[in-house]
Amino acid sequence: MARGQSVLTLLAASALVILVGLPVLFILLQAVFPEFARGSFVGAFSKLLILTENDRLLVQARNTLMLAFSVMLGCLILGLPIGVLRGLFHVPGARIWDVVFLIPFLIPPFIAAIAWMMTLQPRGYLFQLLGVDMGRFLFSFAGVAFVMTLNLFPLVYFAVSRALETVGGRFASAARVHGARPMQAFVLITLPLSIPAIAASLLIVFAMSIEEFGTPAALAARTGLEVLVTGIYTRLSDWPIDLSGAAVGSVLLMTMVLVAFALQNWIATRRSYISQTGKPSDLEKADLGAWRWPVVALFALVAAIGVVIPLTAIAVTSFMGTISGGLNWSNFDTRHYTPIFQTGSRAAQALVTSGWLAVLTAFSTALIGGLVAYIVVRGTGRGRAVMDGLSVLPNAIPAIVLAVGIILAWNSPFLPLTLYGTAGILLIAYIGILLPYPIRYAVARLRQISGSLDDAARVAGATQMRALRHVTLPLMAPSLIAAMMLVFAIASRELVASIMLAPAGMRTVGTFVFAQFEQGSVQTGMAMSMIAITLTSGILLVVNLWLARQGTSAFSG
Amino acid sequence: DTLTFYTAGPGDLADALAEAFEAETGIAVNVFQGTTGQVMARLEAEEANPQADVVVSASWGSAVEMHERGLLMEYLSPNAAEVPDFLKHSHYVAQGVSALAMVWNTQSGVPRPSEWTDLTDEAYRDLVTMPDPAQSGSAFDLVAGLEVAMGEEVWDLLARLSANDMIVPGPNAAALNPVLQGAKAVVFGAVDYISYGQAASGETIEVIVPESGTVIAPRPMMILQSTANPEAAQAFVDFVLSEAGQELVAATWMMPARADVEGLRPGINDLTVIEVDEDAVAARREEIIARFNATVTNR
Amino acid sequence: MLRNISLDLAPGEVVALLGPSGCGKTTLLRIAAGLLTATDGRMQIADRLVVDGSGFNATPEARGIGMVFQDYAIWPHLNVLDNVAFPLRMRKLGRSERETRALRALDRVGLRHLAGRFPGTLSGGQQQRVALARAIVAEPPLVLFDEPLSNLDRELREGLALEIGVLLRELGLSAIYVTHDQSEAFTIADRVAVMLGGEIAQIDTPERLFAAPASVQVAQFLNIGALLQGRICSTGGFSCDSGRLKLPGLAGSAPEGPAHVLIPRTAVRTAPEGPLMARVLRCQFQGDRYLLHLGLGGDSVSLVCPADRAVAPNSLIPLSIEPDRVRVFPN
Amino acid sequence: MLRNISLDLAPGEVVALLGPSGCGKTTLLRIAAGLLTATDGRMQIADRLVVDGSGFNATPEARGIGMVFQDYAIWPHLNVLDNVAFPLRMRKLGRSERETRALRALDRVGLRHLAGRFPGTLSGGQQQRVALARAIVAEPPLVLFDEPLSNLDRELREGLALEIGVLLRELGLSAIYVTHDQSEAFTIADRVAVMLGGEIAQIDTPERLFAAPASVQVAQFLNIGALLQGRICSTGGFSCDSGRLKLPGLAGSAPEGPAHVLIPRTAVRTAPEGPLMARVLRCQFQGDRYLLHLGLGGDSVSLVCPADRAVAPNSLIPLSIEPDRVRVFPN
Ligand SMILES: Nc1ncnc2c1ncn2[C@@H]1O[C@H](COP(=O)(O)OP(=O)(O)OP(=O)(O)O)[C@@H](O)[C@H]1O
Ligand SMILES: Nc1ncnc2c1ncn2[C@@H]1O[C@H](COP(=O)(O)OP(=O)(O)OP(=O)(O)O)[C@@H](O)[C@H]1O
Ligand SMILES: [Mg+2]
Ligand SMILES: [Mg+2]
Repeated sequence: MARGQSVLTLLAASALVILVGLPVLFILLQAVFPEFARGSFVGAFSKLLILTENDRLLVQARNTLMLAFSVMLGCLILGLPIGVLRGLFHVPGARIWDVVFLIPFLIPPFIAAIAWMMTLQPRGYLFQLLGVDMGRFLFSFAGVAFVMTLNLFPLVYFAVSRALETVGGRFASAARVHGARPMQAFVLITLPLSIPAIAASLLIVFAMSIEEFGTPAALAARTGLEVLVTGIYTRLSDWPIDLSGAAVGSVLLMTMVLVAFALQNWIATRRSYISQTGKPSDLEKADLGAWRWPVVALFALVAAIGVVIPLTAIAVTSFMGTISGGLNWSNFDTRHYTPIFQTGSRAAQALVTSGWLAVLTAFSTALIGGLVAYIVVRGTGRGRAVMDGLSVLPNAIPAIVLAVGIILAWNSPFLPLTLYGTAGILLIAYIGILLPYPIRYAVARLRQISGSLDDAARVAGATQMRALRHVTLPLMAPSLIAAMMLVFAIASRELVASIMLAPAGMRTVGTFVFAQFEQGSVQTGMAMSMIAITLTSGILLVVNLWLARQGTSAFSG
Repeated sequence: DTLTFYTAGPGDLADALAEAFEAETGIAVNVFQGTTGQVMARLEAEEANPQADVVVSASWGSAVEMHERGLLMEYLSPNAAEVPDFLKHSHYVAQGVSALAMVWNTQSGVPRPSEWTDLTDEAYRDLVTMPDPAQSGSAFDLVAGLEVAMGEEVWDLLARLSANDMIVPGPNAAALNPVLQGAKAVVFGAVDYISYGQAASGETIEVIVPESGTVIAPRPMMILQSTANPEAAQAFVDFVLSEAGQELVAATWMMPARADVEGLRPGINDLTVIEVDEDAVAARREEIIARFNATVTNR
Repeated sequence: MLRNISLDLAPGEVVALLGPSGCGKTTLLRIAAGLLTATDGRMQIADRLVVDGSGFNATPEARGIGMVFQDYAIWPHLNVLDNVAFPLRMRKLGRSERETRALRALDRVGLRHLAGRFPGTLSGGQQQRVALARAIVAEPPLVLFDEPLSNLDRELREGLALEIGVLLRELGLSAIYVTHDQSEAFTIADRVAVMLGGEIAQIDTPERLFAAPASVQVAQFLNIGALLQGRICSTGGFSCDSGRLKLPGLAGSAPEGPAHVLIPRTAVRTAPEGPLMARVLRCQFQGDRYLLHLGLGGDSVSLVCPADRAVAPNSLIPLSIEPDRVRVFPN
Repeated sequence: MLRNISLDLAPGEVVALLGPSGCGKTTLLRIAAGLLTATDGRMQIADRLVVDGSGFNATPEARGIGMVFQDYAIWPHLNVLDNVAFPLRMRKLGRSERETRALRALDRVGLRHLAGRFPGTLSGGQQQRVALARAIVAEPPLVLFDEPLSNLDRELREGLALEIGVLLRELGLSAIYVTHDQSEAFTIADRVAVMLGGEIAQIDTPERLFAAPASVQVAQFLNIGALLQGRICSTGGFSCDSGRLKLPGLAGSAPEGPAHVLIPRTAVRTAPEGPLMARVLRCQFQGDRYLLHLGLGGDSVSLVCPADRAVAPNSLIPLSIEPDRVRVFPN
């Protein structure tokens, strides 16, 4: 066992170190040595003082945590019910709902925030249509939490639905027979059995909401709601740049996430949640019966709030001749699409670049994530918890800081050869940033699967690698595929790392859209977003339906 | 042979310059375009192993400091002869110039303002936005410049604007967007060229430069000392400062750096420009931002 | 899938359900538990209708049952005590009473010392006993056992089978008890139902089942003895198709024609003066006796009979067959 | 947890492992399979050292074994055929050969018709047979069976036990076979190991195990007969602590002092002229015979003996005990 194990552990560990550990290390170095980027180690620890100097730090930390907890709560409220229904019942159009709930990830957060602003602010679309002005709500703590929740709740939806597919009805049946009402069986048995998945998804939500900048920046600035990440971005937003200060702030965020991770890890490993045993049970989902349409209505409601409204706002904006013209038929115009098709080559280049980057990222993260998860859950070494913890950090570090870390690491003059300056660095950055999704999802999934299934493969003559490939990976597949789709969606529009790392001359969808915004062409930006969203969700839909066709077995994701 | 060009500001301009330059010289230009912050963060992170040849920033101060740190190559393009003296230096030169202005939504139902101080009027209560000096170099320059022109009064002005419920939602685009849709009516201190462009494309906004004076934001163009390809870099700077290059700059509604090239909008000579001593202001940056925060954003 | 199932349990009665692998025993229990819906039929537990033919179907929790699941279905996230106490918790008992009763149930299955363990750390048989304790802890009027002792050693199994039987009878609980172990079924059950291919083929007391199996299939499944195919003829009695065995005593026992004949093990004796000579094909040690597999008529007929001592394979032994124990099944 | 385990399997030999629930049988198999690491000890499979004492530990896949897991460990994402064919696939056999051999293995366990099904839709016994087919399909030199037939009906179990025995012997495969069914163990195994509390208490042929159990615990576990506690005295023979049973014939069979005496079932006969009178406590039907639980000396001594017909409880019957079959264990 030892050899195969150590080869795989080595693979997983080196992947993590290269993709995550290296940038994190350089960020730490930058935090400690303010002149590090210039190759100098003078003034060690001097920047750490900003932590003590900043009297608003406590307020910011409190706001950050309050926001994160509100968003976690919101994600549970929105994502849990539909996730449970999707996992346990035949929901009409399940595969289509999956794609619908991926759409929030296809919309860059800063665009979503603008879309909400244009819908709800005074004289926004809602006002123009119905005379309702919800600006007061939107530009408040609640509004920020609301919009961030809508960006993130699908994480819970996917994690919970995939976990419950494995738990199935078997354990709940046993509870029912022993006197539990359906709701009791759910609360006492089914739900606790999906705790690893819920905790994992909430950990990502936590990390994302303390790291997310676009939404608080767009909505919260005017209410004076400061979060930690605001400070980090301010340090990097204009001349003079303060890399070191930003790094120090990021260290603070990383610490928070590590604490959250430790808590999550404690919850998920304190007990056993193995629901996939060596005696397979029929995982056929239950029929909803008369509840069919009310459930569809619930899905539709969640989709309407979380997807349809922002998407419509984006679409409407992209078709508006002028924004000041408002919602008038005479103001509707396709002219903002023409520059996209005119500059054809550039927009197309951006779409193609983002497309292949997203595909490669999805597959690489799934592969590496699956491997890391496997080592973390099934391995024996001491370093497993370290690997696990390391793997959540990218989510906690503001993307721009992570990008700086990647530059510091990969642009070092001492490297004999480097990917920096090629498209490869973008791939590395994307994988590093998005690795937490498959790892969290797969770790949660593996905690549900009995180890004897792996053992049986080994005994049957499979090397650890082949057991992984033929047994463990396929068993993880439903969760890994869900994570891959998330990764694909996010990678297809990633912005910040792309701006910072793309070799000069290369464009992605995110940078293209951002550039349009920058020069005041809001509508063209929205138009490009619409095109990208349509294309990507189309691809996701086709893939999803194809997977459904493949999943003819009783065991499908 | 290729050239790497990092630039803040309009991507279209960068692409147009790159294409035209390549057409003329056969040297391909790889463009990296972002916000000033992104360009500078990238330059800084790459400092151990610089990648860029030519850089354009939206903040004159950044050029001043990079020169002090010895990062810039000395080069004064022959084409810079027509560039006014205060827009050039031995190591950097303006690519184009923008000014800070008020942007007014003509459909907003509030009277057209003509002076900065007009916006303290009750009519503009809760209808004014301003870019955040902490996040936008030009907004910072405006505050600093008005302080030069008005002295302590600027703080009184800002306090009254704040009392009039002016909001400071973030960088330039964030301040402009609510005005376009009509949620707000006027931007205090917008970068002008973007709004000129939007007005030209039919948005019902007007760019108003107060008679009393405003600040201009020249965009320094510089060649990095570390460039591996100084000839190409110099050729590129020459090209940007050529008439053809400056026409491209003008097409973005900026003021060309060269006095002899017409802009599409009022030029430097039509404005009352407040002179700002960049070095002195840069030294007081923290202080000014802290005071701004205390006065306006209550942070 | 299941057809013609009719089971009446008197209060306090235990019916064992025997049947080959895959015949539908678990399915039947799941229907009884309300986990599957029968398309048709009625069902009553403790005088309360739980399924009427017209679509009403009481929920599982309303039926007041206990169940040992064939795959245990013990909850991995609860420790042994909490698993066992769960049915009590659902019946809203106080914490201390729950604990006392759960510990008592654990005592019965010999697992009190593991009360604080999580199920993942138990051996297979220990897990099965947790499932057993959970099913009986609340003493529900109907308990469904799906092979509850299959993974326990013989001693424990016999002890627990007796214990369960006593418990059920003392408390007057009814039970359906699926097992593959006949002696377990006979220990615990008043009546035994034999299920074959989705139907209940016979339901009777153990003795009657062995004495008068309802069909060739039942006899075969219960492994009562040798089954021979042949013909009954009114004069010559039974003659076996595959060999030279003739049983003249069976003349007139059935209408003339092809028939099966069952020769139970108990009908075959090794007797020095026996009229038949059989060859020993295999001699199987069974702990306290041997089972002889015998060939008659050039080995074309095979019989089984118990013996007290080992007999060398291939030796010839004299046999007698008690004709009154032989049963005829006309085809 | 396990101590003093020493098992030598000759090629082609089958050792059955019997032991009470939780005694460590599964653990032992997992160590043999390489799924757990023994802290100490050596192990050799088919002449190849797989564990030396010094830390070398061959991986499970390098050991060339087959295993039926107690919890089956069937892969839910593969259909029955693919589950069974998996070991062949790992041995890099071509598709068509894999299929042929997997179908042959499925045939052996009677599941060929379910080859295309997914395991989630199988009954418990069918799943168990899939696990069995998978363990033997590649005919590995050592097969580890962990209660492979526990959820199968008696007929199938006997058939499969025979079949497995034949297969193992034909191919010269060695096997360790954990079971709780003694007759299964005796059918299949050359030798039987009795494991008690993490140690192997005795390893012997089935007959010798019954004739000469190594300890009171072994005799008790195997349920060979009644175990009585008493004293041996050089003159009076054995006298039982709890009652008036005396066995004078045992004088001198052991040093004087307290001792246990084992009276196997086979030593107890109902004999009209028997010297002892016993009361029938319980009469247990066993299919082809009855087991009488008897009380001697005011019921203070209990014995078991088989009988051909039912005897009414509480009736008195005469008994004789064959003294040469009685065994004495001095304390
Ligand atoms: N992970 C574990 N942690 C602690 N104790 C364990 C663990 N796994 C097994 N045990 C204990 O080790 C003992 C031996 O377990 P094992 O599974 O080997 O028993 P077994 O002989 O196979 O029993 P059975 O016949 O019930 O399957 C049991 O008492 C069990 O409770
Ligand atoms: N979900 C399903 N889809 C199709 N067939 C099924 C499904 N579940 C069970 N079956 C089939 O129904 C039959 C009866 O299954 P059941 O589990 O009731 O058998 P059983 O009598 O309990 O057998 P065992 O003794 O092996 O547990 C089996 O042949 C099984 O293959
Ligand atoms: Mg069953
Ligand atoms: Mg075991």
